Amino acid sequence: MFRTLAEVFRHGLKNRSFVIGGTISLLFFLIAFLSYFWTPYPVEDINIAEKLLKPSAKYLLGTDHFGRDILSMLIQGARNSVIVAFVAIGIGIGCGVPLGLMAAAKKGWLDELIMRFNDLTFAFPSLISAIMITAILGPGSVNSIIAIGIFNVPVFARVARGAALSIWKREFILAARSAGKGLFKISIEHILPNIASMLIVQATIQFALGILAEAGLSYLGLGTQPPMPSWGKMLNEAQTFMHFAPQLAIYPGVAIALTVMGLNLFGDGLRDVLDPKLRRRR
Amino acid sequence: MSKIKIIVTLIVLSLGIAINASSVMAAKDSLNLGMVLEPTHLDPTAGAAASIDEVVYANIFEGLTRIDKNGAVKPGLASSWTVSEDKKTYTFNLQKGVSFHDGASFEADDVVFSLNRARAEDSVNAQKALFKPIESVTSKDSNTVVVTLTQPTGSFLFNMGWGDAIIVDQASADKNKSNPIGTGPFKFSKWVKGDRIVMVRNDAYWGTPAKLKTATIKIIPDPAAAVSAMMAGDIDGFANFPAPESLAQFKSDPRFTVVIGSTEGETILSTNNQRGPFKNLKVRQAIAHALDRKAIIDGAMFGYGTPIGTHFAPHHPAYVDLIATHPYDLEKAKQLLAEAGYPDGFKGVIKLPPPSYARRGGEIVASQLRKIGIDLEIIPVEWAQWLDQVFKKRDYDLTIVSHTEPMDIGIYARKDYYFAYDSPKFQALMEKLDATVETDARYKILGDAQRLISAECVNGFMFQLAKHGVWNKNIRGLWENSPVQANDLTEVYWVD
Amino acid sequence: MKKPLVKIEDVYKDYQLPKKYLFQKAPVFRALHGINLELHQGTSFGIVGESGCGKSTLARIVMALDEPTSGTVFFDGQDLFNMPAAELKHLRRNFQMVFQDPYGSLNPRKNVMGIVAEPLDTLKEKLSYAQKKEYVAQILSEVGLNATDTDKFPHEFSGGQRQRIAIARALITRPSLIVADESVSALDVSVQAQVLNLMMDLQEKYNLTYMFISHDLSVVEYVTDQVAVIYMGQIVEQGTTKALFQRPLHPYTQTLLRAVPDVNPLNKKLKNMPVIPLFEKTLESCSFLDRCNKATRICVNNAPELLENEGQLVACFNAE
Amino acid sequence: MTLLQVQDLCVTLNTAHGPQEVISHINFSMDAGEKLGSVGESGCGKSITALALMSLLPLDSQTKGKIILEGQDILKLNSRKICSIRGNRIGMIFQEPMTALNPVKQIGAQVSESIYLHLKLTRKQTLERVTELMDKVGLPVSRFGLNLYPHQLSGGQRQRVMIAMAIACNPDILIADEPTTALDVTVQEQILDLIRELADSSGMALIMISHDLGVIAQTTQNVMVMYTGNIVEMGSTMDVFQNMSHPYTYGLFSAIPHVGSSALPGRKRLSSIPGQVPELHLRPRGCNFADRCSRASKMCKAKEPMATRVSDQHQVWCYHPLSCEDKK
Amino acid sequence: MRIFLAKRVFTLVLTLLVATLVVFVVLEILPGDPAAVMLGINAETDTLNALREELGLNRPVWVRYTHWVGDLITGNLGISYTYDVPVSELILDRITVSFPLALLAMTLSTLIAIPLGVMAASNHNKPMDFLVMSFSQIGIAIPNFWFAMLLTLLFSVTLRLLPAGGFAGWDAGIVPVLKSFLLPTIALALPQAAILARVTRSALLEVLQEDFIRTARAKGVTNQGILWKHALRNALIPVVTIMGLQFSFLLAGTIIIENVFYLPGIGRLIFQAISQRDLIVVKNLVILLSAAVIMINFMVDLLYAFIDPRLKGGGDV
Repeated sequence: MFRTLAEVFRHGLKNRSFVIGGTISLLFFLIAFLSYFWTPYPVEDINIAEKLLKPSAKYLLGTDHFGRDILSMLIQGARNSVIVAFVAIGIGIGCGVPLGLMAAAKKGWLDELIMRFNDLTFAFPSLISAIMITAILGPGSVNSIIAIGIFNVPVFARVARGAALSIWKREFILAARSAGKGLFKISIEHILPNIASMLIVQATIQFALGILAEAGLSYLGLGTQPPMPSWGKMLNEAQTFMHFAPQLAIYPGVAIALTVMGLNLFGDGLRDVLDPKLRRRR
Repeated sequence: MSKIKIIVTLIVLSLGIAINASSVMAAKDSLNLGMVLEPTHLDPTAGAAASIDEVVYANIFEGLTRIDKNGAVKPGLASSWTVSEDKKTYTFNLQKGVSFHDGASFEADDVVFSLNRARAEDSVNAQKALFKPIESVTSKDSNTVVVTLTQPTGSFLFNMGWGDAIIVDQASADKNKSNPIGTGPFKFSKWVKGDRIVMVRNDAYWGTPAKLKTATIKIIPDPAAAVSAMMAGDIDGFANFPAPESLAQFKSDPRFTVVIGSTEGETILSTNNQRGPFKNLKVRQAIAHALDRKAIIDGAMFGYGTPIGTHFAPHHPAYVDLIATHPYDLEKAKQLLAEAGYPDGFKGVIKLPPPSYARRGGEIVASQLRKIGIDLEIIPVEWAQWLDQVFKKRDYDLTIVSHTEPMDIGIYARKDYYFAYDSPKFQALMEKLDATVETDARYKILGDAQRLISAECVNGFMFQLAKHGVWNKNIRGLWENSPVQANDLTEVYWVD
Repeated sequence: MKKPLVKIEDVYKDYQLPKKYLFQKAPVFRALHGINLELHQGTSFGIVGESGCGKSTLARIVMALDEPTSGTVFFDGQDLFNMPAAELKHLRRNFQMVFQDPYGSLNPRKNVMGIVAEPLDTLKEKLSYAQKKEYVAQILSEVGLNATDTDKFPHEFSGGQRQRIAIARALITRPSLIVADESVSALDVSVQAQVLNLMMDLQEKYNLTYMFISHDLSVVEYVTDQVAVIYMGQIVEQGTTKALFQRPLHPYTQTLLRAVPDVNPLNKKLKNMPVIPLFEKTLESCSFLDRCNKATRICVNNAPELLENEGQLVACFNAE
Repeated sequence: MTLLQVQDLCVTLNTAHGPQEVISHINFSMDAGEKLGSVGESGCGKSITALALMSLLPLDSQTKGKIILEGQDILKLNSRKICSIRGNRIGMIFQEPMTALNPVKQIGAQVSESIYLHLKLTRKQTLERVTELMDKVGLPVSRFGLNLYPHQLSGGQRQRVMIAMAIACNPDILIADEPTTALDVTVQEQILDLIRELADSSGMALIMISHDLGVIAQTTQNVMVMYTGNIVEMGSTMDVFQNMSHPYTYGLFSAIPHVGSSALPGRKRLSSIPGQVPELHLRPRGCNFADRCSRASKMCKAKEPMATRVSDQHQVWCYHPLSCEDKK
Repeated sequence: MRIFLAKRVFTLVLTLLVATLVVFVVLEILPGDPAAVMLGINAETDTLNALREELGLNRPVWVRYTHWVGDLITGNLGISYTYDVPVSELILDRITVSFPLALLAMTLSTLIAIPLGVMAASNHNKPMDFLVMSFSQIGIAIPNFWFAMLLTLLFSVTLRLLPAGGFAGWDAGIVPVLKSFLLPTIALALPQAAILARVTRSALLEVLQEDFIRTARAKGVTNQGILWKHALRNALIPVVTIMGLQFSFLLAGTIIIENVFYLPGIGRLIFQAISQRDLIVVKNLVILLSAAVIMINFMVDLLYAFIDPRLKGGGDV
């Protein structure tokens, strides 16, 4: 239990997962941020004459079938992943946590209703539903954000509810009630701070899953649309070139795997640091 | 721990089995042909999809005439025919001793039934227009059919060679969608939905029997999977390979023959002529000048494709080369845009259907038009959405599509067509064409029509889709070009 | 007789149990069965019983944290379960609770200031932060903690200190009633003594009323003036602590007292003999029937009422 | 005859503050059939001692010294040999009957497991033995079937199952670690009686661990009082409880309210021990109790006290043991 | 137990019903006119109308819904717009590919994951643990479609050991079938196994902290005995939960994987059907898939009761 970020950080430095994962994640965010100011080449520019070049001093990672610089596309793709995953998590937390808190606080039929709704959302295989959503609304990053975001809602609702329920059983909640506090105030003042670290950890995991989901949707052509590059789309495009330009399929895949791994490691580390009693459940 | 060992052993074992099994070579009288789109059903008289014809036409079903690999009209189920003086009455003499795959014999009544069914009021034939000129169909005797036209129609014999004009048996006609019964050299065997369609040789065929014993059409919608399947030898060939980017690799691989042929597919940047800035001829001209056809062909088709300047197949004798009318000239394009009142360009949308020529071409076109200030939002759509939004509701600015029907310049005369091109001048030309039988005169009219749509920049004319045939070097007899939508397997055979 | 501070009037509390069959009426667990009690200002009232007997339920009802199924509780003459929520909230300043678990009863994410100041919200007037801080500092020093510890968090304190924080929280609104539910049972013996001493000092100082709930008979005997023994949701015996411990009348009380192991190895007391139930228990029986070695036929079909017996109240037909 | 001899036992555990010695230099021995008690507040090391006897300490802990069971040093045995001692030669009962039983196994299977492991009986013999055991602990099979799951039993019944498991192989030593702390006082009485009876009837030695002085007083012959990992006073229960010499033992006794206190005139303050048990990493040098002790001298804070003999069977580790007058 | 079952069945039915409603509402607002898809570019309006009438697309929405649910119950799933065969036939055809694939993948991932998880837990904080956890981290991070691409590249294109895709058909015999399933199974199973191994490990580690494990050790049970006889069954509860959840991930995974390996399974059918606006097929497939997931969750719940007797109910003695 730590009060300040500095304290978390100091303890984190002793944790291998935290350090490695944190470094990778930080790098990933920095790269995504960088794309707003600078990429080696503009990614919208198609230069057919220089297509499918091998890595060279000019193009550090070579070019794709349109003659675009792979490195620039990877950098832009990082930004795209961040935005999609971030907003999707925002949707998940924004809707899921209040629902979960409400379910835990009110119990009874409301709890039952919320949880059944949750089960239902879980019951639709998420990718199928995402495909359905993008098929209805049309492909595009906004719609893939919605699709991924919707499936974060039950996750956060479930985590929030489960954690909140266990907090509700604690005696300090009784103390708060004898101080005349209502369900809403208790949820905000007592429950939320106690489940925050759990939610943060879950958020990093969902972040990683969001990146994977975005890659999957873009791979199927339902996510990010051209000319905005995305890692999943790059993999899709690379697939037909795989036999003679395998590097095109390697870079984005490695980027996805590395980022997701970094975030997962960071999440694990954070969990250990924030609450050593919570063993790794995943 | 020991369990891990067991698993590893199992994997190794199964790999071993796999190796042994794959060493058994395929028999040389069967063919696995790859196809991108799965037909929705197998009745060419009830659907427009080219994929239906590509499977069954000339293999299972036959028409009165047939189109050979060069696009010439040859006798089919009609062994010969005579045309009356006024060019309005055709008398077909039918082949004798022909029977359908289910044993029913082929007679003149079947022809009468088939043609009347196709032109009937409630017909679901997708190419009803082909049968419009027909006034009546009668059987003179069991081997002779007389077709009377309302007006002379120059392309009638060619039209009778389309897949939509095949002859079916009344008894089995309704079941052809799932169990096609025709007269062709191959019989339908089975269809594993989503995977393959199997045909076997019709040993009772009336003509020269097919050389292959079985022909399997494998459905592989994904270009990448197609490459893998070819490389792995799962597929013997693709009449039309979906991934032009990998052709270079197949060319350099001694196992394969790569044949670049021509198709009837004019790939165009279809333009909504009634919408926003695109109403303005100058804007359309500016677009025409901004299109770098070479870059598009290189980028989207990896160099395979013939630039076109109008909506007409370059290999057709009536083709007029109009590429020079609107050369690639960014300055000119910008100037035209400025003249049209858009010095800073404007925003628009381009809706792209799934094929790679459209998706990739669209990205390149968008990037090219961005250079003159036209900022296009790329919206990829599925075919169904394309049909609904673009084709039916005309809710689009620009789109890219390949018009694969042969000789389809007539669509520019349909003012409710999705181009929204309403030109009385062009419509008059087409009426004149319909009334003309004389080849030279027809070609002249066709030339005028080509020049007209080129000058008016109705659409951005980009390139003629090439046919990228890739097949095992030991296969002979596959078509190099696609004068009609077909994969005629009649003469396909293996050599050692 | 003085007006009681707390009057518990015929309180029943039922909990619904999960059904065993689909169309069954949900079975009911009767946690409290007609409890009547009066607590007087400045005294300590002990509630004794084994786990699950309903003593914690009673505490929650007195604290208005749970509503009784029937019956009610009057605090200072006001019906707790029949008043507007806002009023109840303000009334809460007068009764506070000290819990059992010194670890679970303090929010680990709040500092001492946040924890101790929380009940101040029940006051009618709004206090500024500075005022609150002053209150907190004062009460902290009263319970023997450092007044400057307001920024520390619970995990920085030992168990005994935490319980002092909990007492500080309960006392900050200057309530007249403190419900102490097993407040010292989780503490080590030496610390338990410190906390008990503190509680008794505070009682003297502020004329507090304690409702002291515990399973530990010796602690209850030590702390309280009056005591009630609860068995299966019912009071089976009630009286002054001295009388009850000196001369328990109900067989259950006797069993309880005999069961406490004596610290003197020489004191080999009378042991409880294993009870072989003589009668089959029915719905009408005395609830203690199956554990009673004095049961007679009357106990089988009648539940005894709590009646006065030599100055004590006892619910037994065969009370000595 | 000496059954068990513990010499210089030290245990170091890994804690949040690094490795810490939680018990240091424990020495005691017990004879067959002896009932030994271990009493002290939480964190004094009484449970750790018991776990050390069973070699059940966490893997990252270090144990030094000797634990000699009938001439064999348990600490030197390999894990397979230790397994053959656990449950066989030494049985153990734990505090929480709720969590100490496997929730997904039937009680019959849990009781028969150690019989199956150590006695190698046939199926039928095992069943007989289990039936006999269940009878002994008061859960006759006729009423309580062997196929019940722990959650279907009450706390006292679960503790009986635990006892049946612990004595299944007729161990030489039965360790009971706070066996009744989670139970109600009436149930506690029954369980203590049961343990006592079983020990008496089978000649098992008993190590009774409890924080409750009453429990120890009523069940043991000898006792050791522990404080912060050390034995501070040891001897026959009678001697130690009647004639306590260590200020800590005395403090403990004075701090608890006794039943019958209401009979005494007036209300007395409990005499509490000032301060609190120091945390592991904050233990002082010298006598650990010195900081809380009113009798402490300079010497106490400098050097750990050695054992002082109070009587034949009574030792105390204190420089300033209490005399009779001090207690008045 | 009976009440537990009844309650679960009730929620099961309710969930299924709501699922049909959601699917119907969502899919009825899908753009795209199936009639236009069937007839293609040059079709004329009167033909389109004729077909629309035939397909019943002109009836009011609620009539279509009730008819559909009724049809679902009777098992009459209608005729596919695009394939023109009964949907049930189409689905049955595809299930023979997808179901064995999912089953194989599930089995393989379980066979890999549980021993790995146990191994890691029993060697906690040792190199073996680190190794397994590293494998698991990588497995979780790699998108399965990329993994599938790499597998194809290695085994089909470079080594030419296995087919790059396609399904030989059950009549081709078991060996070709297994051959065509091998790579997809691995591509599906390994990432799942990575997650499952992790769950198994942490669940075991958690159970190993429990008091009853100490009790078992006190009985003299050996470490191996503790692990397999006492800990594993208790640890199975979270493991089974995750396996239940994984089933729905697996279904999602098959959509991509079947597309990568062009297997004619449910996944590809649904992807095709969505792009072709074959509403009937989409509707029924989505319901089928969600029903499968709901059923699996139901079974997981029952399995809990089997693993954990506490859930079966039954009071004190």
